[in-house]
Amino acid sequence: MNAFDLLLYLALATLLPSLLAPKGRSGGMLTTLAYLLQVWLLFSLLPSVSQGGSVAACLEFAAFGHTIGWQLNGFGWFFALITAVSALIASAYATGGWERQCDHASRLHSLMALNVLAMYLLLGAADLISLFIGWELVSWAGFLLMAAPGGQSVQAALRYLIYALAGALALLTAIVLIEQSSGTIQLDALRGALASLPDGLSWVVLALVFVGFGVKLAMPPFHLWQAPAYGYADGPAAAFLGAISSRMGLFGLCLVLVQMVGLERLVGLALPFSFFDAQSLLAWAAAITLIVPTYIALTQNDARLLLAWHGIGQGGFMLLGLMLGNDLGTAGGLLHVLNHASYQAPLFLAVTAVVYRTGTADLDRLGGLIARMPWAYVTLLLGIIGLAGLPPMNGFVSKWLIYKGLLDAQMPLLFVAAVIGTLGTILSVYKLIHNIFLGQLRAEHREVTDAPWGMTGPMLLIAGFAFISGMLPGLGLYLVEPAAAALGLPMPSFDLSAIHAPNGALDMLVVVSALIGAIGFGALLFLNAGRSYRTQPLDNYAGGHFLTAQTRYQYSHHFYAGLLRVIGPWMRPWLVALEQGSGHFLDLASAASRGLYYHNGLRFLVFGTVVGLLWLLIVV
Amino acid sequence: MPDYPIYRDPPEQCRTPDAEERSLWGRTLERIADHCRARSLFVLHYCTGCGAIELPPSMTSRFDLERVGMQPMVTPRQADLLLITGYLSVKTLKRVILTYEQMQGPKYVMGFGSCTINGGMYWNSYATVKRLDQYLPVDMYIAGCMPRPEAIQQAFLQLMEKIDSGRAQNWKEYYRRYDHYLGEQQALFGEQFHTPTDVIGEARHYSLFGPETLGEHTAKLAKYDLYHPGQGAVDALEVKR
Amino acid sequence: MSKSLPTPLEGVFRRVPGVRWRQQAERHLRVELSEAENLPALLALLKGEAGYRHLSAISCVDWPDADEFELVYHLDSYTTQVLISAHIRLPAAPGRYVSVSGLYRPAGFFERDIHEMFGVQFEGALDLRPFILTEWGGPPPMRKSFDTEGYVRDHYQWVDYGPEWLAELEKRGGGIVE
Amino acid sequence: MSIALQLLLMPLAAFLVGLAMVLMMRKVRASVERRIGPPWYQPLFDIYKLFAKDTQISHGVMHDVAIMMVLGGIICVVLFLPVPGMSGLSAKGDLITLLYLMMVPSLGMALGVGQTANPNGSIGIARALTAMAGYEIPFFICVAGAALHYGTTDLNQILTIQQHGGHLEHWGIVQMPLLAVAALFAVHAMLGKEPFEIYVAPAEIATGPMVEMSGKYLGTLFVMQCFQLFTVSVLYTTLFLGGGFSWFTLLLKAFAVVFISVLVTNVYPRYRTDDVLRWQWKWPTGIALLGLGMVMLQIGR
Repeated sequence: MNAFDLLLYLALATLLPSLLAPKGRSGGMLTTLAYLLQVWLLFSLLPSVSQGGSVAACLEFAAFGHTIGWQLNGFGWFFALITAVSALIASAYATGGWERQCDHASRLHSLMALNVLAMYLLLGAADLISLFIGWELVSWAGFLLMAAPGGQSVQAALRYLIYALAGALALLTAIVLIEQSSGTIQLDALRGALASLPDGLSWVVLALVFVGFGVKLAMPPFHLWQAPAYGYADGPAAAFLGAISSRMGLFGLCLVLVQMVGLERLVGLALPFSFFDAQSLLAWAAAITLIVPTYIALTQNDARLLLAWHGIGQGGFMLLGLMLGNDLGTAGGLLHVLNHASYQAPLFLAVTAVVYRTGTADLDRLGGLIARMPWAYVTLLLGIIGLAGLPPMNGFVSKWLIYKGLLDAQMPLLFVAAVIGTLGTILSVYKLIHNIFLGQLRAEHREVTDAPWGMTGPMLLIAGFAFISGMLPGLGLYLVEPAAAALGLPMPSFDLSAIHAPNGALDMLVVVSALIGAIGFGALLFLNAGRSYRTQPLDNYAGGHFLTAQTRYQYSHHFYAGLLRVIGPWMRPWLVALEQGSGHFLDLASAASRGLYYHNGLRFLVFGTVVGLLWLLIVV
Repeated sequence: MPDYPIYRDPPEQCRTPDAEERSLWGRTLERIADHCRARSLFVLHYCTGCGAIELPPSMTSRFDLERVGMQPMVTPRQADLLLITGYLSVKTLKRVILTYEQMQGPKYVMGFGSCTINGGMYWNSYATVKRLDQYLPVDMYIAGCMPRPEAIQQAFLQLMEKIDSGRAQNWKEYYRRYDHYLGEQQALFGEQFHTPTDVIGEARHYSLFGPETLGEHTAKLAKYDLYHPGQGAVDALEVKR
Repeated sequence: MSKSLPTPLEGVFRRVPGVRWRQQAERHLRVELSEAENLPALLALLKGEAGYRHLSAISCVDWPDADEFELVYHLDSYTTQVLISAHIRLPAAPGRYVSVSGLYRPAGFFERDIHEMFGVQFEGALDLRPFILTEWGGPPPMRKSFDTEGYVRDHYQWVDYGPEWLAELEKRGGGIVE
Repeated sequence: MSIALQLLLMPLAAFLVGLAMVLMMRKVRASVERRIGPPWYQPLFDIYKLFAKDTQISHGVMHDVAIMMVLGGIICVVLFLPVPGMSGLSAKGDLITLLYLMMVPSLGMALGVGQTANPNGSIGIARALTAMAGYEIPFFICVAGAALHYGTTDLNQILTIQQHGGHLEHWGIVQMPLLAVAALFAVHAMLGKEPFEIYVAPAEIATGPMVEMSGKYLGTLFVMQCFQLFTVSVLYTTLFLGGGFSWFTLLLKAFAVVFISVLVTNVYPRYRTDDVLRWQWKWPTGIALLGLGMVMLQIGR
């Protein structure tokens, strides 16, 4: 009855409060406390999982001659911790006042608890079958959570389900192939076992695993479902999903690619007559995941969709880091998982606070809210600085690690691809904060106030953590260390505030304190250079025109007109057309095949016998 | 004696110097500031009348006003010097007043030609304004219809000398006698005339209140309840003709 | 009547009653209509048959003694290339006339200008809000009955520039300021 | 020299050199237009007058905080840029950190301009970020190539590699000519000079971001221009022209870089926003990719 068992039972128990007490905030409160307990339990597991150790759960059973059990190693522990913290923040936010505007708040709590339980089962898998069980549970629970608000979110969730089923089938075939070729399904035994596979088989396994896990990580061409699915979910649910849910795909992908197949084998696995090998192919897939969704996000007019598209883009960054294999790349990739969760959650929560007060997330119908919702502005500001990866925030640390890793691994073109992705992020995050908080305040938003403290508190808390872990990157790297050890990947030498590398170190404490000191000096200069008079937004230069509250004096629609004139034609939705095309093709095929046996018993008999004969021929 | 008032130079009222002026440190700072203000005048690029055509030659290679530090600036916020280059129709005056109020700090107005003094060639037109200094405190006039670049340059040098010696404090009159100016403006544009700029708030903020800042004309503004800095747009601001 | 008319104009003038035309210049015809009501018909015919698609201006003349307004429609055609100015007379009292903006869209602006400057009311005009004199509260200023100098004397204040040095100069009977 | 003294002297030196560069820019523009141009003290007087304005308009807390962020950001960037005799904090943050720190003041200005609630400002910022997306790609290709060629991203190590033995052939421009040329185009756009100066277009969007800046706010943006000229030119010198053995050589090279772009700017009209992008993504990016290919061959990848 060790801590991991306790964790699983507690996760099961957190389902109960919101089911038993649907009305009122008590259910939500209890769930939040339960998550807090889970986080404390996970931290108590830290000593036993670091340095590659693992904790086996007593939940175990035998089937078809294999034992199927669960054990939590450092890599699973790292993701489990982020899951628990994201769930804690989301449920604290949901009980803090958000439930007044949502009729299905208690259902949200129970679904989120279900998701967390499913994720623990996935992260703690000891063998391939338990991995698959956990994977299916995560997909199913994710579908329920996405479909909770009803309406367009059900459509988006159903679309996700189709992708998830396709992914699950591919994953199942991959597991069967691995089991046939290596004889065992225990993850520890499979460590490095797939390196000796013949080329053809390993390419098939790689492709199947890429499809299986890539769906959840929304790698293009499977990225179409995630933005509407996460965007249209409930506010706190979107924050939870955006922060951690799609990283389960990364967990699975790394488990197979790094632990089982190993990066050396990936480099060795060369495509005939082309200088592409498996590793650079995967790295370029990650680079495309980094660029394409970011520039799609640039054109979005709904704040939640814009953030969801960015979630996909940042996933590419993580995979890119992990595919490098050198110490900086690993640390960068894994730290980016933590950093992304720490600024994606407050971004979604800040946008939900705006929706909670103004009722809309449409960037063309907002503006000037900084005067009315300052705390939501501060949270969004910290979040976008993190998302864009600019110095004071932790997003910069993991991006710096990945950039250095790319340069040390001598991959300049991937470095440039990462930079193109970052530039797209910077452009679209400014559009986000400008259209919501800056510019002229609309007449109907004049009485809007900040969200209640129950909601603003948690999002400020996690945004503050993002700032602190930017100032002291050691905090994040201490959590990343067990994960890298479990995967068997090297880690750079670091201490609480700096990362040491022979050819260019980074001491974030010095950088951030220099920045804050310089801003203090700037403030000194600025404040005693004469007093300024605060005026109202209509006292503005309009070429001699008298501004009144009726004139709509705001530039927010079609924000980057110049840029879109150049890249607009490149972004025609041909992939969406492909998806719809395949959908129609399936409808036709199913209608045709139904014609075979529907209404007509005789034709069905003939069809049945023919298939039976064919089967006999093959089997005999 | 004619019934209309004869123009006399305003008597040099001895203004009560405020605290920091007396202190040596404040005086030297103000002296340096006046020196820099004189040598870096930003002219507002806003051509109100027929004299505007004289400005490009005074800025470009032959007369080159950048030698004395003058640069054309596009928005009133960045400008110090507003040039009224010729006659002012009533419509243009409304925009000139808004532009003047959007200009900041030590700001100066210079009228070109006789149209700004007493209506000039358009003395009998129903559509033009006759005396500019009824509506704005004017620092300097240039004679000539229209003054050539040499005259403009000489006027700028005189203005710089006036600023350098600290005598160009006429812009504070707009705050100290705002009620008088607002009364004239409302007589011309109608009782509901007001601009989005909060002149009374600025006067209070920078302690530029004079005896005539508030009066019966500014009382008319009260019902608009306009100015909540940082509060966002106020719909009472509809300007009725 | 000097030279003969170009053929399309011949047909038009015959069919519109009360039309008197005179050759004003080499390519300029002056057309007067006795009744103001058939002007739209004339314009429609000119536009349809003689290719008069271009209405360059509508000007208004105030005859105070006859207490009438005279509206002049200046038309031009790229095919017949003869400028026509059609003149009609309106009584000043009601000062009402029908708008031709249906035939010629630019007429909307000309009528708006005449309405502002002379006070002529055009039914069916596109838009008769103040156009240039947005700050104007007085009577239509272009009417001859409007006393400009009187208006200026009541609404604006004069200033007579009389500094000391000018006064001394006048005492000395002129000369150059040292 | 003690670190505290360096932290004071480096911004001061940057400001003075920046003022000289602004003066040089205005003098060259005057002589191109056959004018005399401003006296030597003009940039300093402009900034002092703006800071000494009696009344100033602020549009909100973020407008003030953003201007402090701009002032702080530009000072902080200079602390990480090694100059002869003073290496400041450059051991603690490398080339990538410096490039990202350079984005902090422009983000601060963008937020402040957004708060002034003027569409001219918002369009100006949208254009500035679009232009940044244009010139940052070739610039980062050159940075990647340089980092690969030197094998390090620590600016001090880059300087020592180039100044090794004191003669010319270790300079970046000699080893990587194509990258240096492409970087020069990108630097020209980074300084916001004429063909690519689409965000302060006085004729179109009333000086874009500076439309609602009065008094000390505008003064701060003038100071930012000085610091930006210094930072960009010294960074280019550090990467490709072997940095400065002494202050004189550093200033000579930095002024040369700014002089080239100033000459070009005075004879060019302004491109449209999308033409800036198309141009930057075609010529400098192409040259930079060629240069990168040469660097990759050199290090035998």
